[in-house]
Amino acid sequence: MTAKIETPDLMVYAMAAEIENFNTVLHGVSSPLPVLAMSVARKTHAPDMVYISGAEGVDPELDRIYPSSFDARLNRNAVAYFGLHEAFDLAQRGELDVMFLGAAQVDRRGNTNLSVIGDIDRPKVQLPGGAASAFLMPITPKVVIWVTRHTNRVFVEEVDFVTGQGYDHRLEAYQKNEIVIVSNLGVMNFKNPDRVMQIQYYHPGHSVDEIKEKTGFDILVAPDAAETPAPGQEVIQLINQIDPDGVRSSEFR
Amino acid sequence: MTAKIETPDLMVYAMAAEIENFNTVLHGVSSPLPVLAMSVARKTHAPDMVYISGAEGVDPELDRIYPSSFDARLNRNAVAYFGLHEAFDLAQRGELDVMFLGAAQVDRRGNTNLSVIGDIDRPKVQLPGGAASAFLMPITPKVVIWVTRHTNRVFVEEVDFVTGQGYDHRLEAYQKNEIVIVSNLGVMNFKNPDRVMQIQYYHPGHSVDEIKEKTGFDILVAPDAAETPAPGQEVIQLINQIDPDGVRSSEFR
Amino acid sequence: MKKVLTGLQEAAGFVDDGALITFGGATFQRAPMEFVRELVRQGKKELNLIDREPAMDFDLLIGAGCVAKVRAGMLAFEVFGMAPNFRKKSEKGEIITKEGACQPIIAGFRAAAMGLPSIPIKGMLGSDLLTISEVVGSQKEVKDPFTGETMIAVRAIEPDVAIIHAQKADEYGNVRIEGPLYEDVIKAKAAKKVVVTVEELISNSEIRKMPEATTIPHFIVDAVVETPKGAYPCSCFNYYDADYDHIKEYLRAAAKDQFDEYLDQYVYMGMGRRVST
Amino acid sequence: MKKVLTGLQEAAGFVDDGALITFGGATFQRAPMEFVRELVRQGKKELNLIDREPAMDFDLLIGAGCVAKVRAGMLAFEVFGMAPNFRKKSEKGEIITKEGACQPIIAGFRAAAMGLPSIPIKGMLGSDLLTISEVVGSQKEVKDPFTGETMIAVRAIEPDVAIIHAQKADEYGNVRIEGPLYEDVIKAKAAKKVVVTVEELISNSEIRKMPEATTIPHFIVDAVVETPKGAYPCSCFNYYDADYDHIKEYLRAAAKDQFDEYLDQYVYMGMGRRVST
Repeated sequence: MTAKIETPDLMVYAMAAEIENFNTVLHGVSSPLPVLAMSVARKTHAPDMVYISGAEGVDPELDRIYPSSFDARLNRNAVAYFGLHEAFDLAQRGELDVMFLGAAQVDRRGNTNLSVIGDIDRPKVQLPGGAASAFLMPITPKVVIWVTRHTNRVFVEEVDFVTGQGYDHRLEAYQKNEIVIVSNLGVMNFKNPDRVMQIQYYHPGHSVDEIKEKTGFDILVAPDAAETPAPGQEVIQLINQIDPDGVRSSEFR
Repeated sequence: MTAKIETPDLMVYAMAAEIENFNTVLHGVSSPLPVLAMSVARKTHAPDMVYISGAEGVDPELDRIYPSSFDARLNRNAVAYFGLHEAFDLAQRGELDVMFLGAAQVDRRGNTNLSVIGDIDRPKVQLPGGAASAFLMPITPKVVIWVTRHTNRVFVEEVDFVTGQGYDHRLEAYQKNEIVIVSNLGVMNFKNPDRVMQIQYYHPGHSVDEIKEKTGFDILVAPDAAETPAPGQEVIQLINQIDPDGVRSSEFR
Repeated sequence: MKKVLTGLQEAAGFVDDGALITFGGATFQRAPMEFVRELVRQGKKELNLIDREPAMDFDLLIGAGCVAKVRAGMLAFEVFGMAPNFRKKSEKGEIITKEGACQPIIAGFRAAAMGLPSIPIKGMLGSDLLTISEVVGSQKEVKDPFTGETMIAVRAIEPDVAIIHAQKADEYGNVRIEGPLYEDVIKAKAAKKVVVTVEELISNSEIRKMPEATTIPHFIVDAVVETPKGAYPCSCFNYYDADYDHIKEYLRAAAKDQFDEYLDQYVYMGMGRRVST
Repeated sequence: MKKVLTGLQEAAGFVDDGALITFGGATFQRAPMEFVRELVRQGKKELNLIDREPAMDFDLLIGAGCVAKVRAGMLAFEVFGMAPNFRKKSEKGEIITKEGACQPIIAGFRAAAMGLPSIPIKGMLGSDLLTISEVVGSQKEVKDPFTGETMIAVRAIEPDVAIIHAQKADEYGNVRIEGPLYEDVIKAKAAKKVVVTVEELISNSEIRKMPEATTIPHFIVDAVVETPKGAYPCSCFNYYDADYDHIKEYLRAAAKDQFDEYLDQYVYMGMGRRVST
């Protein structure tokens, strides 16, 4: 019997699993889950990953997180500073392996919307903006989208506005790039010939059926769909240690 | 009666006179005369000029020069470093006012050659290369070319190879930019409607006739041509102080 | 070198109504908040704001009615959520906010800093943001002249004024930014005028002891203003951390429709609201 | 982080015959001379050298018969005059040296560093150097897509290897260049492989005390070699000045047709000339 694992911790662990050792990984603004995922990956299976902070520190000895993902304290004992324009150059050179991005809407082809609900000329809801999405989604080998509210208003047939490009909005050259979606219910990807969204993992306590029900389109199920691997106690301890104030829960309120 | 003033000192003083106060000025490689001219200008009539060293120091407290114009000791007590690519950006923004450039050949329209004597595919004489000439000559408001050997093999009707662009090789937009030539015999410019070389000053001990004779084309004479103003003792002292080893004479040997 | 030390009121005079301006820092780090408050006090109008990832600096100006147009990659309050005034005024159609992606903004600054009318970038293809930018005229699909690759040309962004809060400067404008630089050096080079507010004035001889620490040289700086706590409630690395409690107070005030009270208390500071004429 | 500390011989193995390579520093400042000597000792052939303003580093390789092609803005020995081997071999047609202007080289490195196939620059129009470059395919006259302005597109320059001599690094490749940087950081980002020779190895904990002093981060560095006096007879700021007397000795040897003796004495150091097979 295991204790119930909190959703943010499950998501962090699932996001960390997307990082391979020696990967170069960047996080952006407003990104407590990505920061924790990068920290967990580095302390577990990816000790040699290159960690580029949105706060500009390279491989910092991060000891805790703050409400801002650009807080300069995140750079503690970094080996160097590396500006966002330099990280973007790296992406243009094809040397940024993984990026974490948010989304207010995602659709079945992996398009994301962070710009506006309704019409761009007369927004019903003004969203914060896509930050690096439009730039990085087509050119980064792996983009991990995290979504903390898996509902059929977020997972929609077609986004109101294409901020970040899914598979139907990409050049052929970038069709191979990988999009992975980590939500509060499971992990979705596009590893099928048609490049449409499929359920790869469902989090403990959730199910394929629940995800289907809370998705606003006909989502596929991967042949090898399974329960999301849960983090061990040492990982949960690590997360708690880095985020004693529970900043990671802020997106779930 | 005044003591004879050495040619390098006369040239330094004439070159310094081309700098106005508040000008932003850059020197390049192998440039003892420009370094001295910039130092003299700053200590005399242009105290607020922006001095950008080829060695990257901004407004250094230069105390002496060395055989290399990139010697890091030239940056003594600089207020900042400013790389050549940054200085080139400045030039592209139109904010670099004056640049000093060398030449192995100059022609009547102000074209310079630092690339090759003879044919580029089979050089009779391989020259060192034009450095920043081709880039800066058309876009810099004032380019000062210094030539230490005024002969009709250097001042030619037409250069063998256009490294730096004279008035006939420029866009109309850049016809207004100023080229000034300071040689060991005098100071030449192109301030006439046809933009061809004319004698503005002849150095003390030299004459319009001598310059004409040693120029390989029919050089004009400015209506107000006059003897080059000679530096006072304090300027000569300053030059000697900064260049005690006579590095400035090296190009005259 | 020319002395450029001046007062905050005078420095704010560099910003005309309708000006295109950008700020140093990012979200809650090293934003020039005291300068922003001075813009509000001076009742600036119709400002055109541009930045990669601003936060309270932009939202405060929007809330105070100083802004006509915003272009930002993302404008939000990090984990605290939406930028309240930005959201409200945008949804009411009181400000224009169509464009927004980080790289085209950064690249636009870089093009201006390099003295180029535009530079190419990758990415963007397929995003509706590109479509909008093509209509607006800030981005354009092009072919690389050598490889034929599809690239996005990004038009140079040359702000009328860039305002940067830094840790240190001398009275000539030799500036030391400590810690993360964001695009501040690029913005300073890109802008027509540069105002730098600093925690601390230091002497020119101090500057000369460590030229490698100078991040912006004097000749691209038009004004230096000694402004201790000038980024508050945002952070200033090596001086103070962000005051997240104050930021939450700002958000509470905006949520409760008490933003005017916030302005009175923290911007006008009891000096009475200036009536703009 | 991965340890990349290695020996000079192993690091020179990154350079294949025929490779396009560039060096850090400029003229007599911080050129990676010991690495250059190792290239000579290993009998490298047909190298393709590119740099803005090199000097003895290029000339030594040319004189030792390692070079097929040179592209440089200027290649000379400052006030000491021409680069003797460069001049001789170029006039004999033994090396190719047609192109050469600083800005297109710097901009080409910058384009590669930015991951772009090309970037535009100004200037160049009317120079015969542009004509040659258009034939060679490294530059091209273009119109800016927004303003219609005539610009010169410069093709990215991505060296196979950039070799930089720096003051300090740790064993992971976090590099500190002190004083003038030249285009070294840009070159490191532009190149496929980066070798850094250093005066002094320092610990990673030392690096972490001053992240702002790290000019090249570890993840773009492929090899670090501890090489005290590695720039000699060029200077290494904060460590030693250029030995101008030695440079004059080099020139005298070249002038007197005693360049082989110079190589024996200062490159092979009595170890006997390696017969390249």
